[in-house]
Amino acid sequence: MKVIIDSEAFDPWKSLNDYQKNMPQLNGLYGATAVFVGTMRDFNEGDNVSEMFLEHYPGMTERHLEKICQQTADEYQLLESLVIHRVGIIQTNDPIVLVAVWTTHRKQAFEACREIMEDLKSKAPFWKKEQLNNGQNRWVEKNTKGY
Amino acid sequence: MKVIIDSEAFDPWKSLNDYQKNMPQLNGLYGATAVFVGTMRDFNEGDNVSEMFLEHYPGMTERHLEKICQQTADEYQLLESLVIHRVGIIQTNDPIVLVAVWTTHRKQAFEACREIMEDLKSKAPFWKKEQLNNGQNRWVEKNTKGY
Amino acid sequence: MSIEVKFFASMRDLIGEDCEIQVDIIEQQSIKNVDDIWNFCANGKKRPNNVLIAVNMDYVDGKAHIKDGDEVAFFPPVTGG
Amino acid sequence: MSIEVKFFASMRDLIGEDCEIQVDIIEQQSIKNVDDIWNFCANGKKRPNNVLIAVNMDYVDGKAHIKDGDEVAFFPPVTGG
Repeated sequence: MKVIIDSEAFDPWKSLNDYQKNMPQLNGLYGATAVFVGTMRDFNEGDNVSEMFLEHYPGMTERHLEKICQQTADEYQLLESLVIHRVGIIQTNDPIVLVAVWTTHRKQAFEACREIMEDLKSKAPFWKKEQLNNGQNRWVEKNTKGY
Repeated sequence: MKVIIDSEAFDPWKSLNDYQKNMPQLNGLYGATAVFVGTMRDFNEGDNVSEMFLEHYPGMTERHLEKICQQTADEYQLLESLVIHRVGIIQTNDPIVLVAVWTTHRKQAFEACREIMEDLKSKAPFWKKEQLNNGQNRWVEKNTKGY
Repeated sequence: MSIEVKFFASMRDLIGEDCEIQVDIIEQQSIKNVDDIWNFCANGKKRPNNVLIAVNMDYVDGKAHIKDGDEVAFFPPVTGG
Repeated sequence: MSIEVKFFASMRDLIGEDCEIQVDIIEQQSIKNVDDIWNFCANGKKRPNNVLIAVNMDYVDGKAHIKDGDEVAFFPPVTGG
């Protein structure tokens, strides 16, 4: 179980490859891996967005994400989990968030990955400020519904 | 949209990396990627499994998977999708299946990925024959429930 | 003027060595649908209740009619993924 | 003997330049709970209905009591992921 707050761009597929290589004790045990990657689009709510600033609450963010991952691990018998979230200045097409879980069966993997992601979107203390193409910037006021 | 039946071992993270690099026209358009990877465990239904043979119905398998992907693309407004499935002799810890979808919003990504996977598990013509550690082999008779 | 019949996985084991059978429907005029094909090929073996059937790679049921050139396949519940 | 108060994102813009305020609760004996902290720091600004509050990095509501050394944070609905 690992939570990373990253102020540099990350490559989700390389991160998954690296993380999975370091869990040889799970070889043959996991049958299912579910992954979600959120990526920065160049539009939101009808406007073109050129760049974004992602603020977080250092300390509380990590603590909250670790709590979600631990609760989800208990509820869904997760064998492993990985959460990476970008902060700072983010460009179009940059990955913003990665949630990955490893389980024995697929049902648990699908449900746990989605649950972690929904909790993160609704409760983890991150805030997006969008830089619009017209030079203005604005705080994003709410996320789209996940269910 | 791509469906690959692969008789060689594949690396899911490398496959995703390669596939995504070849869709630059979608940069800035997709905000969500959902991925499922099924991996061969070394146990099933209480027995130790050393190796597996995966048979398929050449022609119908590809046709069926392409149909699922097309239907799901229409229903969930998928921007892209990738399905890879191994056939032939498979070793413990080998990836068996990869399903990945790219969408604007996360709800569609989560639901489409799971729907493709459940349809694949219940309808795509693949059959597993397990080689047990005791030297015997057996056809797998059913998959575990996904919901 | 023939039908190609295929058996997969445990259904091939049930039927025997031949996994692909050509059925000449001119000589076998009683063959009208998929059930008839099974009865012709299966040497008296009962068809398991859970068997799946495809004609020309689309799922059908046992009453589906067949015509010259069709490909008919019988196989057990699928277990991929 | 003090409380550290933090404001994030649009809540920091609302309050002004200071994003972290130290409140001395010996000098401010009327401060018992989170609502009192807001009133003390916000220069008369009304607290938006959707504001979220954390004490020592756990979510609480406005009636939550505070004690010496606590860290209190006010922030808008989160928009990560």
